[in-house]
Amino acid sequence: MKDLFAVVMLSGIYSLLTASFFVAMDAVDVAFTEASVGAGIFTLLMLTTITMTGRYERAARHKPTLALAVVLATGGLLIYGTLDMPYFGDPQAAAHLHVAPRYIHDSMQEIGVPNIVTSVLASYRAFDTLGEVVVIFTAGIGVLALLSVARRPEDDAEINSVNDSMHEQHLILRIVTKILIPFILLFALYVQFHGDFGPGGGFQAGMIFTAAIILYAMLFGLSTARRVISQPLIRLLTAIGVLIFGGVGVVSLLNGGNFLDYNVLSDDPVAGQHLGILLI
Amino acid sequence: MSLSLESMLQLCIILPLLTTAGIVATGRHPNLREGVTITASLVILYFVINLYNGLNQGESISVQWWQLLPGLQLSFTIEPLGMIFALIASFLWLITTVYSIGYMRSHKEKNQTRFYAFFAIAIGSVMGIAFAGNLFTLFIFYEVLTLSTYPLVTHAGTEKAKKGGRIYLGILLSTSIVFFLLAIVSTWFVAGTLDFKPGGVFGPMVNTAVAGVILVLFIFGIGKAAIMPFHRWLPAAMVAPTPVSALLHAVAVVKAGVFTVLKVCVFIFGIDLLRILPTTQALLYLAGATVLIASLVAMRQDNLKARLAYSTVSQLGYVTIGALLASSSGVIGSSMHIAMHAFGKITLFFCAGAILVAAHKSKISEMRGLGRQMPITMAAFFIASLSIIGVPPAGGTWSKWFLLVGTLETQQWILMAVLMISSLLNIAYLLPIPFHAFFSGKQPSSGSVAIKEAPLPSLIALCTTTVACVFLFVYPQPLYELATAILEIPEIAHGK
Amino acid sequence: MILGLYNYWIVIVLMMIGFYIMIAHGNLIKKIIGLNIFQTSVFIFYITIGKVDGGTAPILADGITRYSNPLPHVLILTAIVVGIATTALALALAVRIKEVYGSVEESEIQEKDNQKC
Amino acid sequence: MLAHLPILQVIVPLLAAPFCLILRRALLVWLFALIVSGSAFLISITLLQQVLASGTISYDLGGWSPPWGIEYRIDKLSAYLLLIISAISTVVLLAARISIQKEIPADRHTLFYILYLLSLAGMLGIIATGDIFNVFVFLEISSLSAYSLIALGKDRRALWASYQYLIMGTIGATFILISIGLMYQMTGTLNMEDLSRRLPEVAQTRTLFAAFAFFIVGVCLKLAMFPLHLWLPNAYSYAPSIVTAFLAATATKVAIYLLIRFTFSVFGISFSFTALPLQTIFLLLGLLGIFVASTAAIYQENVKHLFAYSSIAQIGYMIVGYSIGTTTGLMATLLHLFNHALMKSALFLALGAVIYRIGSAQLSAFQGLGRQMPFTMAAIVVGGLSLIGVPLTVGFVSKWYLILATIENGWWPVAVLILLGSLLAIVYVWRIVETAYFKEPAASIGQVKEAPLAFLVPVWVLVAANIYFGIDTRLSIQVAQAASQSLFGVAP
Repeated sequence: MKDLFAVVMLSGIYSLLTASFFVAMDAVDVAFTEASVGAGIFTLLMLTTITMTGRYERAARHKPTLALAVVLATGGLLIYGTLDMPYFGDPQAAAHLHVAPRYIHDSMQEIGVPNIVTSVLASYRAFDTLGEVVVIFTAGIGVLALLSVARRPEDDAEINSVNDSMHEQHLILRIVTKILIPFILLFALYVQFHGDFGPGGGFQAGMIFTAAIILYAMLFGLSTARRVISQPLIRLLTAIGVLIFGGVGVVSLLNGGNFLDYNVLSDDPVAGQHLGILLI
Repeated sequence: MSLSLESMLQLCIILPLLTTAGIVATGRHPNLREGVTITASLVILYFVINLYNGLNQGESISVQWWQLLPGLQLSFTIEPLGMIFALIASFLWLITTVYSIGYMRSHKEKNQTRFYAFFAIAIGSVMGIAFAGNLFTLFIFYEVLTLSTYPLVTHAGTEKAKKGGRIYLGILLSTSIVFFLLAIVSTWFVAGTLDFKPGGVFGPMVNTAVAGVILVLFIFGIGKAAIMPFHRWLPAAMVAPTPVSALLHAVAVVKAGVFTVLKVCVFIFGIDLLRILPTTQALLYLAGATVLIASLVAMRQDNLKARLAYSTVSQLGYVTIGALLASSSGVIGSSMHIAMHAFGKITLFFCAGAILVAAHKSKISEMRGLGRQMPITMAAFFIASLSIIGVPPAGGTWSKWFLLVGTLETQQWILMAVLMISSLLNIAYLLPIPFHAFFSGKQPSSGSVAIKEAPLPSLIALCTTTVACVFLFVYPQPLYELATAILEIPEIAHGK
Repeated sequence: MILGLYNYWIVIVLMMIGFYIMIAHGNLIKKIIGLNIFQTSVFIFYITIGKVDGGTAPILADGITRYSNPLPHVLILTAIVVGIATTALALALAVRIKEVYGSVEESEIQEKDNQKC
Repeated sequence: MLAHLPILQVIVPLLAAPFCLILRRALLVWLFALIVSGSAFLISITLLQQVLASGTISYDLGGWSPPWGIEYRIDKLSAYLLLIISAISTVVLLAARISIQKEIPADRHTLFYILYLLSLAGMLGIIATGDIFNVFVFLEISSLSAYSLIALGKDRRALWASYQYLIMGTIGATFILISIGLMYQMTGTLNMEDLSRRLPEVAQTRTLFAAFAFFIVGVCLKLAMFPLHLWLPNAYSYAPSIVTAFLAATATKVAIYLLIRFTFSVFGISFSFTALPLQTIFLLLGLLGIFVASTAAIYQENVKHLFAYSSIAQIGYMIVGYSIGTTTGLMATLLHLFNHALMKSALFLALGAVIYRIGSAQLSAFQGLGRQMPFTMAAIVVGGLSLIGVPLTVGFVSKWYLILATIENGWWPVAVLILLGSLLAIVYVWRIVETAYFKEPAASIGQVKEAPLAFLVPVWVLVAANIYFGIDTRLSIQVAQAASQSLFGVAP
């Protein structure tokens, strides 16, 4: 397939399928995230990129034999590895017997949040989550470092013109989106505050929030988007987001506990903002 | 001065390094700079003589520095063999400095500060080698010596000098890193110590095959001893200015090589073990071959310095043979030959340099009749040649004599023949030079030739070493005592 | 036996498709898509590990005793985010490469570099 | 506060990074980053002392005891690496301000420091953590920041290099992720300590074998082990000098750490060295790496490229030491880890100084530099000698132990090959020396001044460390020995 646009769309659909698969596998939180990230943000990012880098792929002149061999070897090894795996869905598998039961049985008493995923995420393995936030932050800074200088005025104009031309073609889309965006934002807020009970939580909410912003940017041109959300503001928010999370840890540290030792759930409300930075 | 002998020992190694700093600091004022150099060399000589006296009075002098690696210490001990080497080196440093002042100035060489600075480092490391208390210390100074002499070899900075330097460094570093280091690590692993011990470190239970392999590694690894096929660096290094060739390649570097060989043979293996190792004989023949082949090659060289270089390769073979003979006379002969050859060869190099400076000639074929122009130089050349060949009245007689006795003792008839033939070859390639200089060549067309000798400092230097050659023939007693003392230690140790 | 493992095998096939795209394709954007597929299939693999027969989503509620394993879900939440971060960075790089090289084809980029050298 | 040092070690640079964004002024940020890195260094010293005095430190994050929560676990090995990395980072950072002035546009200086700190935090996190999934997360932090740092290079090829690195690095990380998943599936735990207890039960399964293989391949990609090294030369060459100095000294070290940590502490030696013919494979690849990369280094015209290839060769030495599989061998690897970090950071930093003055790292531009930048070039010479392994430099110490280890095992041919490999180092180092000292400067360059003091000081700090730890080896040897002994002793 040489048309990257189609490829991107297909991969978006693939992500959605994955998400529904996750639901089937009882992983509602993950499905939520995958849907918003994989199908939403990823696709949007890809589309933005394609508008800048060109839509069509040239014919590959590679000799794929070597790659094929590597892939086959890897796949073979993996299949070989599966032979001794516990069967799919087997409740007696080691993975379910060791650490997980404690989460399932005791998290209600220890954390007080019905969604086990949330409690594990935010408390038992909170440090991973902090790491994840920092990853996003890193990527954000990286993207900023890469793209901010590249944005010379003439580039801006060029990209905008590309965008603008695209926008005019999608007039209907624009109007629909305009109506949709407030709802998306509202939905994000809903997910955020109900994270404790239903699936979702701060991160997914942030994701949806960002998706909305990216959508906006896509359709109304980057410059417009930037006018709505000023760059320094987002920078500041990002920094503060990371700092709040870390700050919670530090506070508990000062209070005598171990790092990130908090008994009250304190999710990170601004984590999602980090993605916002990707826009800029 | 009320310095203890121990601190003198340490100063012998540290002072040259301080001198380097002094030389760099005074680099802008040539007179001051050379004053620093000469003062330092005088002081070092004074220290070494003091140490010598101390040794004669039976004091044991040793210094331990810190541990570089666990169990591997930097340590220094004075024993007779090292004393011989240190005496020669410190004395000849003084002489060479005097010589090089004349040479370098009249030759208007560039980068003289760099020259004297690295010269001082080199001497410091020679002292380190001479007094090293274990193989590890020796190895470290051995490498420092290689590196510090590299800028001296490439001093001219020309394409040819660079090429020579590349060969020099390439061979010396390669052999030392690949073979020498491997040999040292193996010794450390097999014997558990690297200290120089009378009678060797390997003990009686050692597997002779392993020890034999280690011996081969040592002999090849000590590339400075210029055993074929690793002798190429020596002729290549002759691109250096003459004082460098003189001191470093007639004395310091090559002698550091054979000194190390001798030291390893006597104090790591011990001559008793050496005698029964399976590889000793093969190495002896290799050394013999080196002696002969190098002599033959020397005959074909027209460049005076190249001829002297190959002559050195051949003479180094003598010392190695003496060490490997594993007999007392052999060891005595070798250690004396280190000294005798040093004086003889440095004189020859001084002469070569003097000829280059005064007459601008480096080819032997151009030197006919030069004796009339430079009579003193040529006379010195003649006497030094006698010393190399081993005929009275020059010091070389004694060392060659002991080497021959050594071959007799161990009944190495082939090697004995090698030594004899080689001496004849020495005559063939050395004596014609002064002979032609005095007695042949076309008569000067216009009256008498003005006598035009080298600059005075150079002349003084080469006269001194010539006198020393003769002196060592007349009065070899101290040297002989030192040389016999080397072997007395192992005998005492065995008695215990 | 085969039935018990089929899920894994499908995942592996997906994984290898992504992996193949990553190493065999010359277009930078395609590579990134491949990367994404590769990573997503790994996520599926994790989630598969976490599934327990008869379990429900790990949200505590009365009357349910068997839940799927929540830990892989948590890990994958993190991993997804990490993945998207990587993708974003890769895309940003691709954009920059397009700007300075004028192409996102591996072969063309290498050609241009070679000319310059 | 002392009890919290393990987490502070990581969290201080981690949180300092976003804080930089608030400071904004580049000078302030630099000072701040310097202080942060310096305090990380102090913390690591204290930690090392604690570990040496009282054994392994375990720290439960969030107050949840492992294996439920994430554990930070500092043993001798990790304390040793923490020290190396934070020390190098601090010294390199000293020179950063002046170096990036010419190599990175001014508006990105703040971002540069943030990424630098993040990268530092990521590496420290990998080393300190005792949880395998946490390793993955921090691996990504350090990698992502490394990709961005490399992409900041002036040359446009930096972007391409960074992209390649990103693809390779992500494949490596995903492989590791697969491996983690497989391990979790078989044991149900993510904690290293816990894993090492539970893995032997399933040691005979093919799944674990696959997990092991994936981990090794993944980590070798990160490690740039021959033949998976293709991303490294370009990435090092086109990155800003500071980044090169920092990454060359630390990034691959962290990967080696992971290799050692997983094979020794997680899988256990008996499994690691029997499941695959690992020793043979690593030995062969290590030796091949030494020779191929050293030979490649000889033919490079760009000095940065040259040293990058030399890095690959040096990794080969570490791999060989590792593959010997004895205490001495591992000790040699650990020593070389430390020593190589010192050498390469000194060399690349000195190169940075050269680039600062003459704007190029081509070998031809080095002509006559020996006279024009005497101190910088002297630093390069000392670093080069250390690479060769000349006595009185650190390079000698590690080479000594490597050879000793091979001979202990009776691997004579390997010992000879290792030594022959270092001869190649002589050749490539000497190419630089000859050009710098024995060629007249090219007329086009004109007068070049010695590098500014801001460069010389850190460069010479590192060079002095090269010599100091070559002479006084007590610290490095003691720690390396203790670490390798405990690894062999603790593992079943």
